[in-house]
Amino acid sequence: AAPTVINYGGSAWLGHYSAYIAMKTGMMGKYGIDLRWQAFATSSSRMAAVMAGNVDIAGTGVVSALALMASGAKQFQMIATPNNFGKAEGMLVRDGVKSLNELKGKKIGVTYASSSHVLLLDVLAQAGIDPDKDVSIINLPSTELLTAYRANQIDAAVAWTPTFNRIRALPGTRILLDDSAFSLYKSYKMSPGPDVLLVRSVFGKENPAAVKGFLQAIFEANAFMTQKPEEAAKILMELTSLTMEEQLSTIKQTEWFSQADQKALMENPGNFVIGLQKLAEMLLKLKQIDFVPQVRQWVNATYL
Amino acid sequence: MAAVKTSTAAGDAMISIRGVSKSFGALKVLDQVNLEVARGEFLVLLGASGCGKSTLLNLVSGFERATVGSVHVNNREVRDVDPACGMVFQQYALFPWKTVRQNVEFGLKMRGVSRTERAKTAQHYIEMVGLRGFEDSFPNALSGGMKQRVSIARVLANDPDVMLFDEPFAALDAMTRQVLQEQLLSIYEKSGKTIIFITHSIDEALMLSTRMIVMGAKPGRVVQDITNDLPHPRAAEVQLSPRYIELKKSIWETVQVEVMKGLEHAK
Amino acid sequence: MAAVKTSTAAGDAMISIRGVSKSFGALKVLDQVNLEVARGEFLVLLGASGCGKSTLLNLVSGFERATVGSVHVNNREVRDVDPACGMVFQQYALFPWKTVRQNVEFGLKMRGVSRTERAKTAQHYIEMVGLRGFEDSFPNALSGGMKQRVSIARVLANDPDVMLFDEPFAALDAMTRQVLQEQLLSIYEKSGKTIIFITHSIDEALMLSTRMIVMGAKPGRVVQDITNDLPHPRAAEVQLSPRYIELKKSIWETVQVEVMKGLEHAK
Amino acid sequence: MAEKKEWLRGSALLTLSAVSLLAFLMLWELICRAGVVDTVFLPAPSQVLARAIRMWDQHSLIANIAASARRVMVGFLAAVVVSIPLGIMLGTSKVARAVFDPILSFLRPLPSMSWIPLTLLWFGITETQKYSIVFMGAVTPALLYVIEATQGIDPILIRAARNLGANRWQVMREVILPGCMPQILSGMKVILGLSWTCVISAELVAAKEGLGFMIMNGKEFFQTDTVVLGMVLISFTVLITDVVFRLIQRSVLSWQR
Amino acid sequence: MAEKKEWLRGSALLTLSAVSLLAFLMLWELICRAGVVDTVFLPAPSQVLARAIRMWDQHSLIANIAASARRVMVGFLAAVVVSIPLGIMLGTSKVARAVFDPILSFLRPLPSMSWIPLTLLWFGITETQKYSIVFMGAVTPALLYVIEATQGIDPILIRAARNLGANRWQVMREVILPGCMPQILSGMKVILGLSWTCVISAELVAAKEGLGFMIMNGKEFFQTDTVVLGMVLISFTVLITDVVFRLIQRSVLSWQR
Ligand SMILES: Nc1ncnc2c1ncn2[C@@H]1O[C@H](COP(=O)(O)OP(=O)(O)OP(=O)(O)O)[C@@H](O)[C@H]1O
Ligand SMILES: Nc1ncnc2c1ncn2[C@@H]1O[C@H](COP(=O)(O)OP(=O)(O)OP(=O)(O)O)[C@@H](O)[C@H]1O
Ligand SMILES: [Mg+2]
Ligand SMILES: [Mg+2]
Repeated sequence: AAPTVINYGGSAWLGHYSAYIAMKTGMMGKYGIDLRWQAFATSSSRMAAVMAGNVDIAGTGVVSALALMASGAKQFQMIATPNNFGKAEGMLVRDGVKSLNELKGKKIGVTYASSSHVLLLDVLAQAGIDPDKDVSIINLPSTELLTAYRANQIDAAVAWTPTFNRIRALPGTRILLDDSAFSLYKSYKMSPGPDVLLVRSVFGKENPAAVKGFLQAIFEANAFMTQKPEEAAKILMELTSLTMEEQLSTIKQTEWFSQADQKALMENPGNFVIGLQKLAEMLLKLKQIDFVPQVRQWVNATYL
Repeated sequence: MAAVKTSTAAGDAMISIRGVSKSFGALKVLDQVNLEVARGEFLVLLGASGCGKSTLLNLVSGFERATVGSVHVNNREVRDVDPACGMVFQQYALFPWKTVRQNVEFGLKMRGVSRTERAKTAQHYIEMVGLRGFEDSFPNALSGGMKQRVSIARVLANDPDVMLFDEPFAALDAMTRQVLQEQLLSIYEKSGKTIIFITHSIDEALMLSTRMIVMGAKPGRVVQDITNDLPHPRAAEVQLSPRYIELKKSIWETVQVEVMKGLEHAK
Repeated sequence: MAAVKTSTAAGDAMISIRGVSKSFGALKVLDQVNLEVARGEFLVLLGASGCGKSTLLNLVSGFERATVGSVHVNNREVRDVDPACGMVFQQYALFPWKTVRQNVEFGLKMRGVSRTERAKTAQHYIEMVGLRGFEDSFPNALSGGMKQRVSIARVLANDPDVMLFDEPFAALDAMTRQVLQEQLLSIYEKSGKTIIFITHSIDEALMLSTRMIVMGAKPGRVVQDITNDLPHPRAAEVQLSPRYIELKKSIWETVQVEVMKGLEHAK
Repeated sequence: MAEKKEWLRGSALLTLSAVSLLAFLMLWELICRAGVVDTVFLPAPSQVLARAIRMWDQHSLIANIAASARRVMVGFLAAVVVSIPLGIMLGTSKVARAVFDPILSFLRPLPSMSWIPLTLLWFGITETQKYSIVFMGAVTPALLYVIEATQGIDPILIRAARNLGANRWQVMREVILPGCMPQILSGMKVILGLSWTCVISAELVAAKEGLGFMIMNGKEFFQTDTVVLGMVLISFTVLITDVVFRLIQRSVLSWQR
Repeated sequence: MAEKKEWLRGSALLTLSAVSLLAFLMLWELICRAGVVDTVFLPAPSQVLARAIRMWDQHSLIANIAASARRVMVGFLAAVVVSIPLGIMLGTSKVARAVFDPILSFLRPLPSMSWIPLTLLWFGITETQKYSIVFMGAVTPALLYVIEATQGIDPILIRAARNLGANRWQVMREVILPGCMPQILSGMKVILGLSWTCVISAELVAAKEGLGFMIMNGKEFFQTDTVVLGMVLISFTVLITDVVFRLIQRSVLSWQR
């Protein structure tokens, strides 16, 4: 039979490594899937494409997904979480800076409505720093962060890979904190914007086999990245334009979930889902969304 | 106003204006105008600027509706714009995107006359006004006098019973004007149409009309109604005849009284 | 052209136009024009449309430069726009954003005359043209005749030696025109200025001028030069005098020949 | 009688507009309520209103409008201040126009957004950068308006002024400047609208308030009600500035009627 | 002699423009070469040229221009097709105008970019979405141009036509449509320029080629030469469409001269 076409929405973020590897190494083909890659600069435009029916399966940072749930959209379902990262996102500062308190009165650049934004607001709250008065937060798209940081227009940047790596590579720069400083990370191993895979509800209903096959391929790719990181890095460099060294460390820092991990995360006992619910509550507190969705209603683990 | 005489019986009147008043907002422009124009008459309207001459013409052509009273043309009340009254505008009002021929053909085209027939009719009138050779020119390439002749040909081709002229020659130089006056007279004599013609020039009125109406201002009404009995053809010499001078003087006096009433703060 | 007579000796000429030709691109508009205008003369220029009357005036006022020949005003060659020749434009050319008073004061202001003095002068000329009470009106609130009077007052206030009029009354109705003609004559008689005045109306020429020039077209040149010896004051009756009729006839004939040369394909 | 009819007609048209607006809003509301379209795709007017009330309570509504309005005003006024003298110069001198023509032809078609990268490099993430985007988007069209206005002055007025003894500088001040005021003013109204377009570009980067930010941030959170509210507020603000402009025109150009 | 002078003056002005352009480019190049500004902030013209040659060799130059041009054309033509009949209708009927007025007042001030969120939801990341952004940015100004053009027709021409026996439909076809053609055409030239502005917004999201994509992508990779090249190409394309438009105008409006 002809392979099932799946339009996938991705980007250079590590959350999409699995799908990219699976596509490039023929793993998708093995499960009868013709994966068509569509690149998006932001999660929200990728989600909009899902809503409009242009994309069948997308990987996304969960903030965007929670925002869409908060506005009541039922057009998609959450089917898996491919990884857990903690070192690929964080706050970068110049060498002299040792603690958050030293950033008082300084400029911190971050992309609004991103997981980094959530991380920043959370760590500021933990340190008792008022985000409106004590520091000045600058809203910058991820590419602008690098320019602004390099041109000394901001004193700190909160970013995710690959911008994160690029800034970190600048001389005289250090990581002040990463996702492990996030309050929910400590209790739920929940980063501020874990990656999830979404399927368009209609597509999932009509092509359950293809979705299952897709997930199979993802987990195969995850195993590949865990076992042969060097080979994976070579493939991924054309997606991310990172150096071999950076690419390799990004892969190694990340925990690539296997199929076996999934059930436990998603359904039983579903720690991941519980963590997401907590995250949604936090987003409300941080005034990022104005309604807390019941996350479980969007979870569909039947394709696993 | 009591002095107004009606020179024709109501029966053979081509145009009859009965008790017409017209106001724009609070401004009363025409007040109780009564006027009968006989079939085949060449009526010239004179009067100071702003006395309502154009307004009267617009009522006859149907562009405006009377506030009080009624206007009949050919015994039918005027209720909408009616092609039976062809208007020649002071500003020519040619369609600039149409050639001379297309302009002259316009009315026929609107009535669905066939292409060949309307070309023939148009050619006839274009030649009548002396514009052979300019059939395919656009109006912008013509001088003022030529444009005015196209405009006359256009109305003639549409063959209306009545032709209305609103100061058609005002913007032309004296010489072109004279030539066009002569052409208009010869067309009038041949076609026997009924004509109402507005002008500021008493000489023009005397040269063209069979009858002259002087209007007064504020509000506009008929103050003088004179039959022009000067002999035809009215060549330049007629201007030196005693009757011409007598008529001119009489109109001039009426007009002067009216103008003086209206002139602002003049010395 | 050989018939051109020069009515004044070169010595007391206010304006002298010597061997002037003017071309626009390939179009030769004026050809070898020679003309002397004496101090205090009221010269009227007549001629068919397009024969170069305005161009001649523009050469005198300095708006255009002659292609060949020279123009002297008051024995100084005209090389740039010169306030010594005040121009009254057909289109009035009032500054619409200035009141009547500010318009009349304009020339004085440009010369740096003090505020009180220019107000006094302006008031004098505003009253002279009969516009007392309209000092603070904007031009848009005035009728055509009133605008033309402001334009005349503006030039008078600037006290030029020469006044140039380019068909100033063409757009006015016959009656307003008559009033303004009389005012202009009385100003001329009082002030003794030198005037060149363009018109299309032979009657206007006869009523105003001390001397008349008829121009021919293609290219423009002087074809007739007549001294107007009609007695003053020239009231309406003068139009009926034999001398008036004789002069009119003579000009009319010249003009007609010239116009016929120029008229396009007329019947 | 006639005047009564006129008046009636004027007020009838106004009523018609109001009825049409109401009908439009009600239809929109109904479509959303009936579930014909998902409110994620198109929020109901009532939702937009609710969002407006919420933002009002949080004091962010006025703050957003004020932030954008300030950027528009600074950029727009800078463009006006530059374009009027420069435009009059270019409008009156053929030589100056020939010199500037290539540069103007290059600058004219550039969308304000295309200036984001360069201005960011030049001015950093300051407000100046945002002003400069509005400025760049407004200044060339403003210049073209002024040039056109200058050239539209009846040359006979210039002749008349020269004939009355005005020198070139006096002609510029007394004739050209007041003479092109009407067109400049009506052009500036258009440019002001255009400046609002540019402010959206300006707020794409490094903004945390403003109507452009509101729309783009609303987009990130799939709050279409915020998006539509931002759009309504832009329309509303532009309408108000239009009215203000018309008042200015009427008072400055009293001589026109 | 006079004509020779005229001609000389015309060509002298052209030469002046060319010299000015060259001087401008040389100054720019010198500033960059001398290191007065960092070429990361402002690339030298020679760098831009080099980038152009490289992209030409990679066939991406034409592809980018073509992609944007296609989007502009589709959106622009759709706007024209909608706005001409609708505009004539609104221009001739007071009632229709009253009905549409509130909606138009709302739509008119909205920058094309503000349509990104909604169109993205409605059409997704398709080309339709990009066309719709250009369309939304172009259609209201186009409509306003057509309405104004329709109202600008000398009423005496309409009277003349009616007086010659034309009915309302004939008046529309024979007088109003041809009569507003000149303004419509010159308006459309402006709208076409505007459409180019909109295409940059359209290519902000989910585009893989186009001049807007080129500028934004160049920015991401700190290739200011690509950014400036994109800007130059926009100017260039708009200039060419301007020339094409002028030719169309000249042939359609032959009656004007
Ligand atoms: N549509 C209109 N609305 C309001 N007032 C009008 C309208 N048409 C004409 N008027 C007024 O009616 C009066 C008479 O105008 P009309 O045009 O009939 O005068 P006229 O005798 O033709 O003058 P002219 O010789 O200057 O053409 C004027 O005062 C004019 O202002
Ligand atoms: N600036 C110019 N450029 C080219 N041709 C011109 C210019 N000014 C006038 N002409 C031409 O010169 C000729 C004479 O024009 P001019 O205005 O002097 O005539 P006129 O006698 O004043 O005519 P009218 O009585 O119609 O005002 C005309 O053929 C006109 O087309
Ligand atoms: Mg009239
Ligand atoms: Mg002239």
